[in-house]
Amino acid sequence: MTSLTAPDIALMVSLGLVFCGIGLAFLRLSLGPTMPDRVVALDKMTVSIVAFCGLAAIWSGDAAFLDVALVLALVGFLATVALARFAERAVIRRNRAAINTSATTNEGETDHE
Amino acid sequence: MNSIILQVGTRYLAGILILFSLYMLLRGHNEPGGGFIGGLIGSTGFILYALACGTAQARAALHIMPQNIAVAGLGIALLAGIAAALFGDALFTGQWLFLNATEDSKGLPLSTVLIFDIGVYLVVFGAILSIVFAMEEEI
Amino acid sequence: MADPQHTQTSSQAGWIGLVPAVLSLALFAAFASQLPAIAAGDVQRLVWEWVPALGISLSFLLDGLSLTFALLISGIGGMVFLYANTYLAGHPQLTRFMLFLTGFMLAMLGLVLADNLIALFVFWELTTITSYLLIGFGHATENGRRSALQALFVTGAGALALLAGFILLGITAGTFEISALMAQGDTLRAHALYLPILILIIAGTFTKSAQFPFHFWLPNAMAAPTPVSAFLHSATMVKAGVYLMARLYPTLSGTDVWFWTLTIAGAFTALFASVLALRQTDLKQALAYTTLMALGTLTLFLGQSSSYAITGFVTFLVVHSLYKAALFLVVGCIDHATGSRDAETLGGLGRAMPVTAAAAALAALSMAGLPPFLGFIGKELLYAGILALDAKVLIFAAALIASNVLMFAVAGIVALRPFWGRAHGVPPRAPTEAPLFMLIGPVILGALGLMLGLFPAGLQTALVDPAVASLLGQDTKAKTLTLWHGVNLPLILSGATIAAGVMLYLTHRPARAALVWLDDRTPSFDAGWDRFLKGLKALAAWQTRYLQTGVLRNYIAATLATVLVAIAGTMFARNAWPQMPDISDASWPLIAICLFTCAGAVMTALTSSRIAAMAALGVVGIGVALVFIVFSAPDVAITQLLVETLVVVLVAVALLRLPLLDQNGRDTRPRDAALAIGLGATVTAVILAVLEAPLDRRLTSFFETASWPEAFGRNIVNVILVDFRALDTFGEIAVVVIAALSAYALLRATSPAPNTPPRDTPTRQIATPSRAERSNS
Amino acid sequence: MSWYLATPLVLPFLTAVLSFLMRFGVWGRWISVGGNALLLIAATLLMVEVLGAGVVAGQMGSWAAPFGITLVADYLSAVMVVITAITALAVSIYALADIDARKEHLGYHALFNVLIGGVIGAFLTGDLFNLYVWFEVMLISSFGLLVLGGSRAQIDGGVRYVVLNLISTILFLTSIGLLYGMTGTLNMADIARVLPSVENQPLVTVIAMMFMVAFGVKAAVFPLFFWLPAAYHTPAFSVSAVFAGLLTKVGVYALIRMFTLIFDHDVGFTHQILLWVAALTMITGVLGAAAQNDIRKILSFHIVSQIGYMIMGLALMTPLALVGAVFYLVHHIIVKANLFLIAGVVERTTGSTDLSKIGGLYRTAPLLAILFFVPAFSLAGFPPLSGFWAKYVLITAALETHGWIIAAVALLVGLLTIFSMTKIWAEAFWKHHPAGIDPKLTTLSPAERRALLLPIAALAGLTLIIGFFPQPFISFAETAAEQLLDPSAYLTAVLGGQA
Amino acid sequence: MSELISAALILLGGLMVAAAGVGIWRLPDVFTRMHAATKVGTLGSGLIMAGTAVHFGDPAILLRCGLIVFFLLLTAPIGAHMIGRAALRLGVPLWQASTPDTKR
Amino acid sequence: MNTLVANIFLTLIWVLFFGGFTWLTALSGLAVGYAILWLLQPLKGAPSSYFRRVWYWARLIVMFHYELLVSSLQVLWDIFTPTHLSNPAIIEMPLDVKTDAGILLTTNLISLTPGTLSIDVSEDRKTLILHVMFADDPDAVRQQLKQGMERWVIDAVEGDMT
Amino acid sequence: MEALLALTIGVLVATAVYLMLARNVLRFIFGLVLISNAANLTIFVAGRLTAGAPPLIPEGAKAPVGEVANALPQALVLTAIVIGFGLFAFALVLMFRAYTHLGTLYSDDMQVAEPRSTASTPSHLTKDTQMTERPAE
Ligand code: NA
Ligand code: NA
Repeated sequence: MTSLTAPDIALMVSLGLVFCGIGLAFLRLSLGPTMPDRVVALDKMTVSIVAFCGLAAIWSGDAAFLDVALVLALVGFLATVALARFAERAVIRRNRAAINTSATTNEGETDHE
Repeated sequence: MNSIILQVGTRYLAGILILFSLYMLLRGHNEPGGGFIGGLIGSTGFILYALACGTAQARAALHIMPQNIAVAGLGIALLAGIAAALFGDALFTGQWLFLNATEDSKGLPLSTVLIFDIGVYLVVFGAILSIVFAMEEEI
Repeated sequence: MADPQHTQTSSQAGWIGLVPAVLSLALFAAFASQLPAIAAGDVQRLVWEWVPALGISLSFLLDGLSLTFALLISGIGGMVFLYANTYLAGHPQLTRFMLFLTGFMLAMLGLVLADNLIALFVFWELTTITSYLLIGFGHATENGRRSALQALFVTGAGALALLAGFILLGITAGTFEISALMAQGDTLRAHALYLPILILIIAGTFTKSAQFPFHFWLPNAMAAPTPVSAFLHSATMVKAGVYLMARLYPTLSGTDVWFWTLTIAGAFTALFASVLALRQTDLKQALAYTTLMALGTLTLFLGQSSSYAITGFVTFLVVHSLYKAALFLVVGCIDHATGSRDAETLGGLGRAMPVTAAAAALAALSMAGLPPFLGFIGKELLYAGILALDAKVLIFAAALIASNVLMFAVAGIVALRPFWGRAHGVPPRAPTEAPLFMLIGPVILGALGLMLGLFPAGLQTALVDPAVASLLGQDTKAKTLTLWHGVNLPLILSGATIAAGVMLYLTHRPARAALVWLDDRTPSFDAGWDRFLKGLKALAAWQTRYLQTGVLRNYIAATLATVLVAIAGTMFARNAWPQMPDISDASWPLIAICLFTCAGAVMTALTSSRIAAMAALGVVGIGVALVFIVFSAPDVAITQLLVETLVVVLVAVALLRLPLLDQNGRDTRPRDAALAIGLGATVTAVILAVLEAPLDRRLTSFFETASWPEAFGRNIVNVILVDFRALDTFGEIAVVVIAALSAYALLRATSPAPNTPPRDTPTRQIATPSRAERSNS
Repeated sequence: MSWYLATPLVLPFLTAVLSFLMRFGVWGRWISVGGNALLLIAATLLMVEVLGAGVVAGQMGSWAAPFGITLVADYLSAVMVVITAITALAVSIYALADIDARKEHLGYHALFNVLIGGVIGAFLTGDLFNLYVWFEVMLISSFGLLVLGGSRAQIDGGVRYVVLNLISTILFLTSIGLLYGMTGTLNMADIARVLPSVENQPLVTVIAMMFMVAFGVKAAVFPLFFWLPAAYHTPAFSVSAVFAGLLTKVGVYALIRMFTLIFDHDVGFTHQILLWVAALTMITGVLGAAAQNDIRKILSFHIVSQIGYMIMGLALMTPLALVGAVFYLVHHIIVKANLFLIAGVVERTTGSTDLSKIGGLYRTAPLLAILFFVPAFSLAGFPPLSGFWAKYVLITAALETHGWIIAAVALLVGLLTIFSMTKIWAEAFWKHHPAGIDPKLTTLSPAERRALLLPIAALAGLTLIIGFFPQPFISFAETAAEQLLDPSAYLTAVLGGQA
Repeated sequence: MSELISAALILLGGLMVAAAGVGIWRLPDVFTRMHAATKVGTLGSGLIMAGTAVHFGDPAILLRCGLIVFFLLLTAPIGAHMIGRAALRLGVPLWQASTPDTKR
Repeated sequence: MNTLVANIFLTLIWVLFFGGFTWLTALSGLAVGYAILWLLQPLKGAPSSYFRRVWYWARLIVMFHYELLVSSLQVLWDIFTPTHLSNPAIIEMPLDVKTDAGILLTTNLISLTPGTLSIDVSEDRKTLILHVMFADDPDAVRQQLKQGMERWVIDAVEGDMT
Repeated sequence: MEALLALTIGVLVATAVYLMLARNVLRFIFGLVLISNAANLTIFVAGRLTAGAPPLIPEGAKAPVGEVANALPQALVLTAIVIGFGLFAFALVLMFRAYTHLGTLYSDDMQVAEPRSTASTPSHLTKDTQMTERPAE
C-alpha cells in the first residue's frame, strides 16, 4: 500500500473507528458497574467484529471473511442470551435465598458486580 | 422466567442455524466451513432452543439422545475411513464418486471424505448438546 | 515362642511329608553315588542355556565342595522332612509348609551346585523367599511377621550387594561361569575393581551367614517351626554365605583385604555369639547363637590360606551340620513333648525321653569336642589351623579358644541339663518320648558324629579331600583327619578348653546373670532394627508430607516451576537466547488487536467479578479470532468464535450454581507473579528464537498443489482435516465424544445434587445488603 | 500392508462405538470382551509382521510420508501394542464383575475402549501431532473413567489429575508447534532427518527439554508425579489397573521414542538430566510408598518408583540399558496392572484396601495369596520372576558404564520395594482380619470369580513365563534397543527413499 | 463510483460503530447504553456490510452481506431484550428514574 | 399451510446460502427444510397466510428504515452532547398484536428504532414493557408506537384478525 | 509481526499461569482457556504469518494463486481448538461437580482424595471460605 487511494484511506479510517468502538466497549466491560453493563459491552463488541470482518474482506480482497461475519451474526448473540439469563437467574436465586434466610441476613453475592 | 420474545425468535433462529450448519458442512471442502464448524453451529441452534424453551423440549425435538448421535457420528467417521479397505487402500484414503461428471465440471461429488465430515458434524453436534443439556439440567 | 501346633498335636502323621522325604533321600542317594567319581578328582558339569543373550546359563558344577554341601542338604533334608511330617501333623497349613520346605531344599541344592554366578544368585534369592515364607509360618503373630521381614530385608539387602558384586565380577572377567572364574583369580585380584567386587560379595555373604554386624536376624528367625530352624538356620541356608566364600575362594582369596576382613569378622562373630549363647535361656535361641559362633569360625578359617585351616573348615562344616541339626531336632522334641524350651526350668527329662536324651548326648558330645566324636577331630583341626594362622595374632587364637570354651558349656546347658539336670519348674505338659519319625533324624545325625569320629578315613577321602581340593586346587592335600595326633599343642589346648568348659558349665547361672545385666545395658542390634524401620518410615512420611502435600496449588506451582526451570535453565546453559525482537514491522491494527487481547487477559487475571472474568475471556477469544482473521485463517477464526461463544455459554450455565470469586484469596502473590512473569517471558523468548530461522514450507507446498487435483477440495485447511490428516481429525472427534460422555457421566453418575448445602459451606454469610436489594425494596 | 497397523488402532474405536450403542443390556460388555480379543489377534498379527520385516510402516490416507500421517511399528511399538491388547483383554474380562450396570449405561465400555485406542494410537503413530491427538484421546477417556463412579474422592482425585495433566498437555502442544516452526515437518522420522541440519542446535535442546517436561508429567517422574498418587487410588479397580499398567507407560514410551529418535543430539545434557530424574523418581516413589498404608496408594507410588527404572534405562542410552528399559516396560505393565486387579479382589473379599482394616487372606484364600505373591515379588525384583531380569539388565548396564550412583540407587530402591510388597503381604494376607472376617473367594459368585480371577491368573502366568524363559524376551528387547539406537531402518521404513 | 459509495458507506459505518462505542462509554445507565449498542452498533455494522457488498459488486457477496445484516437485525434486538429484562429484574437503577409512568 | 410456507422460506434461505439457484440446491433445500421443520415440531405455529400481505410488508420495511435513520440521529445527538438531554423511563404499552411472529416483529422493530427498546412482554402477552429515551410524554410515545410500528406489523402479519 | 504476537503470547501465558496458581479452581479454568489460546497462537505463529491471503484455491485454478497463508498450522490449530474445547468442557463440569459435592471451589479445602490432618490446615482458609456464597438449591 504505497500510494493510498481514497477507498484505502476510508478503509483505514473506518478500521480505526471500529477499533475505537471496540476499545470503548472494552472500557465499559472492565468498569461495569453492573452485570448487564458488561453484557451489553460484550454484545456490542461482537457486533463490531462483524463490521471488522467486512473491512477485513475488503482489505484482503477475499470474501472468505464474510463467512466469519455470517457465523458471528448468527451465533454471537447466543453468548449474550446466556449471560443475560445468568444475570436474571442470579436474581431469582437471590430472591429465593432472601425468602429462605431470615430477613436480616443477606447473601454475600452482589449480582451487579 | 421464559421470554416470549426469545421463544418466538428461537423458532426462526433455530431453524436457520441448523440450516446454516448443514450448509457450512456441505460446502466445507471448498470454502470455509466443514464438519466442525457445521456441528458447532448446529449445536448452537439447539442450545438456543434449550435456553429459550428448556431442555426437555429441546431433547424432545432432537428425538435421539445427543450422546448416541455423537457416538454414531464417531462410528460413521470410522466407517468412512475403513471403507478404503474395500478398495484396497490404506485407512482414511478418500474414495470419490463423481455423478454427472463432464469435462468442465466434476459434477456432483460423493465421497467418503464427505461422509467422514458428516461424522465429524454429528460428533460435534451431539457432544456439545449432551454436555450443555446435562449441564442445563443441573441448574 | 511356642510353635502353633502345640494344642493340636496328632500322633498320626499324614503322608504329605513323606513325598519330599523320599525325594530328598533319593537325591541323597544320587549324590552319594557320585562320591567315588568326585573322590577320584573328577569334576562334573551340566550346562543348559538359559539367557544366552545375557551370558547366563543354568550350569551346574559337581566337585568336592558342592558335593559335600549337596549331601548335607539332601541328607539332613530327608530327616527333617520325616521329622516335620510328625512334628506338624494335623496342622492346617502342613501342605503349604512342605511345599515351601521342598522348594527351599531344591533352591539350596541349586545354590550349591550352580556354576553360573547369576544362576547361583537366582537360587540364593529363592532360598531367601522360601525362608521368608517359612519363618512367617507363624504369621498370625506380630513377632512372626516381624522376624520374617527382618530376615528377608537383611539378607535381601545383602543379596542386592551380592548381585552388584556378581555383575561387576562378570563384567570384569567376561564370564559368569564360576569354573571359568577360578582360572582368572590372579588377574581378578589385580584388577582395579577387585576391592568393590570383594566388598559387595562379602556384604552378601555376611548378611546371609549372619556375620557381625548383620547377625541379629538369625536368632529372630527361630520364630520358624523347629524343623525349619534345624534345616535352614543351622544346617544349610545360613551356610550359603560360607559356601559362596568357599566357592569363590580360588577366585578372590589370598589378598590382605580378604584375610583381614574374614579373619576379624569371623573371630569377632564367633566370640560375640558364643558369649550371647550363654546368655540365652531359650534352648532354641541358645542354639541359634552357637550357630552364629560356628559361622564365625567357618568365616575365620576361610580367611586363611593354610591347608590346616581349610581342612579344618571343611571338617567343622560337616561336624557342625550334623550336631547342630540333631540338637535343633532334639529341642523340637522337647518342645513338642513338654511345651517348653526354657533352659532354666527344664530338667530330668532323660527318664521319660530316653532315646531323645541319647541322641542329644551324642550330638552334645560332638559339639563339646570330646573324643571320640567327630567334633573332637574338628576341634583339633581348628586349633591346628589357629596355630597356622597367617598372621600370628594371638587375639584370634584366644577368641577362638574362648568361644570353644563357651561352646562346651552351652552344649552342656542345651543337651545335657534338660535331660539329666534337676528340674526347676514344671513344664506345661508331662514329657513323653517323641514319636518314631521325630527320633530318626536326631539319632542318625548324633550317631553319625560318633561313627565318623571313630572312622574318619571314609569322610576324609570321600568329602574332605575333594572339598579341600576344590578350594586349594588338586595339588594341595588336605590334612589328615584322625582322633590321635599325639600330644601336641592342639591337644593341650583341647584339654584346657574342656577344663575351662566344665568350669563354665558349673558356674553358668551366675555367668548368665552377669551377661543379662550387661546385655541389658548395651545397645541391641535387634532394637536397632526397630529404630531403623521407624527411621525409614519417618523419612518416608517426612518426604511424602514435603512433596505430596495434598495441596493442589503446590503441585501446580511445582509443575510450572519445573517447566520454567527446564526451559529457562536450558536457555542459560546452552545460550539459546534470541535476538532482541523487532516489532517495527507490525501494523497498527495488529498492535491494537494485541493490546486488546492482552487487556482482556490481564482483566481476566485481576478481576474478581465473575461476569467480568467471563466477558474478559470472551475478549481474549475475540482478540485471538481477530489475529486469525488478520492472518488469513477464516476457518480457524470461525471455529475460535464459535468455541468462544460456547465457552461463555457453558461458563454462564455453570456459574449459576457456583459461588462468587474470592476477592483476595491468594497468600502467595509474589511467588505466583514471579512464576507467571518468568514463564511468560520465557515462552516469548523461545518463540522468538524459533522464529529467527526461516520455515521450510514443503509440507504446505505439497498440500497446496495436491489439494485440488488429488483431493478435490479448494479449502486446503479442510482438505488437510478430512483427507491429508484425517487420522488426526478422527482422534480429535474421539476426544470430543469422550469429553461429552465423560462430562455427562460426571453429571449423571452421582445422585441428583444434594438439596442440603454442601458440607463445607459456611452457614453464616457476610451481611452486606446488595445494591440490587436496596433498589428493589 | 498398512492394515496390519491400522487394524489394532481401528478395532478399539469400533468396539467403543458398538458397545456404547448397545450399552443397555448385556451386549455391551461382551462386545467389549470380544473386541479386545480381536484386538489381541490383530496385535499378534502385527507382531508377526514386525518380527518378519523389522519395521513396518503404513501411510494413512495413502499420502506419502512426511505429508500424510504414518503409522509405524518397530519392535518397541509392536510389543507395546501386544501388551496393551493383553492388558485390555484382561481388564475387559475383569470388568464383567467389577463394573456395574450404571457405569455401563454411562458409557464405561466406550471410555475404556477409546482409552485403549488412544494408547495404541500413541504407540503406533509416526507423527508428532498425531501423537498429541492420541495423548488427548487417552487423557480425556482417563478423565472420564476416573470420575465415572462420581464419589467425592473420585471427584477430588479427578480435579488433581485433570489440572496437572492439562498443564502437560498444553506444554506438549506448544512444544510441537515450536518444533514444527523449526523443522517445518511433523513426521517424527522426518524431524529426525531434518533436525541435525537445523542451525540453532542449542534451541533444539531447549525444545527437547520442553518435551521432556511434557512427557515427564505423563510418565509421572520427579518432580512432576504429584497427580498420580493423588488420583490413582480413587477409581474402579479395573480402571486403576489399566491406568497403572498403561497410561504412564505411554509417557515413558514417548520419552524413549523422542529421546532416541529425535533428541539424541545433546546426550551429555539431556540424558544426564534424565539420569538424575530417574534416580530421584525411584527414591521419592519408593519412599512415598513406604509412607502409605493403603494397597492402592502403595501401588500408586510404586508406579512412580518403577518409572524411574525405565527412565534410567533411557538415560544411560547404551544398548543394554535400552534393553532394560524395554524389558522393564513390558514387565511392569503386566505386573502392575495385575496388582491393581488383585487389589480389587482384596477389596471385594475383605471390604477395604486399607491395610489396617483388612487381613486373613493367606489362611482362607490361598489361591489369591499365590496370585498376589507372583506379581508382588516380581515387582520387588526377586528372581526368577520377570522383574528380576528387568532390574538385572538395568543394573548391569549402569555398572558397565560406571554409573555407580545410579546402580546403587536402583539396588537400594529394589530393597525398599521389597519392604512395601511385604508390608501388603504381611498385613493383608498374613495378619488376621481385625474384624474377625474370614475373607474367602467363595463369597463371590462363581461367575464373578471366573471374571475376576481368570485375568489375574493369566497375567501372573505371563509373569512367570517371562521370568522362567526370559531369553526370547531379552533377545527381542535387544533388537528393539538396536532399532532405537540406530533408527536407519525406522527412517527407511517411514520415509522410503528419502531417508 | 462504486468505490466511492463503498468508501462512504464504510466510513459512515465506522463512525456509527465508534459512536456506539462512545455511547456505551458515556451514556448514564445500562438501558441508555443498550440503545447505543443495539441500534447504533447494528446500524454501523450494517452500513459497513453494505459498503462491502458494493465494493465487491458480486451478487453472491451481496446476498451474503444481506444475510449478515438480516441476521444482525434479527438477533440484536433479542439480545437487547434479554439484557434489558435481566437488568430490569436485577433492579439496576434507572438514570433519572422519576418519570411517573416508571414501573417497579 | 403454515409449515409449507416455512418450508419454502427455509428453502429460499438455503438457496441463498449457496449463492445461486439450481435444481439440486432447491430440491435439497426443500428436503433439508422439511427435515428441520419436522425436527422443530414442538415449536409449530407459523404465520397464517403470507403472500397476501406483500404490500404491507413493503410498507413495513420502508417505514422501519425511515424510523431507524431519523431516530438514530436523535440518539447520536444525545451521545455527543455534553449533557444528556434525554429523559429516559420505563413504560408499559398494551399490545394488540397477537401472533408470535407479530410480537417478535413488533418488539424487534421497536428495539431497532433508536429511542425505544423492548424490554419484556408480560406472561399474558398483553403488555409490552419498553425503555424509552425521550419519555417526556409517555402517552405520546405509546400512541406513536401503537399507530406506527405496531399497526404496520399487524397489517403485515395478521391482517385477517383485525 | 511475529514478534508482537510472541509478546502477546507471553502475556497470555503469564496471566494464565497467574490464574492457574489461584486457590479457586474456577480461576484455573479461566487460566486454562487463556493458555490454550496461547498454545494455539504459538502453533499459528510457528507456521509464520501471511496477511490477507486465506489458503483457498479459487474456482478454475489448480492451486492457490500467489502466496497464501500456511494451511497446515491452521488445520493443527483448528484441531487443537476443538480438543481444547472438549477438555475445557470436561474440566468445567468437573469443577462444577467438585463444588456441588465437595462444597468448595478452593483446591486447598478439597481433602477427600488426599486427606490431611485438620491441624495443619492454615488458619486463613477458614476466613476466606466465608466469602463463598451459598450454592443454589
Ligand atoms: Na497418565
Ligand atoms: Na519400586
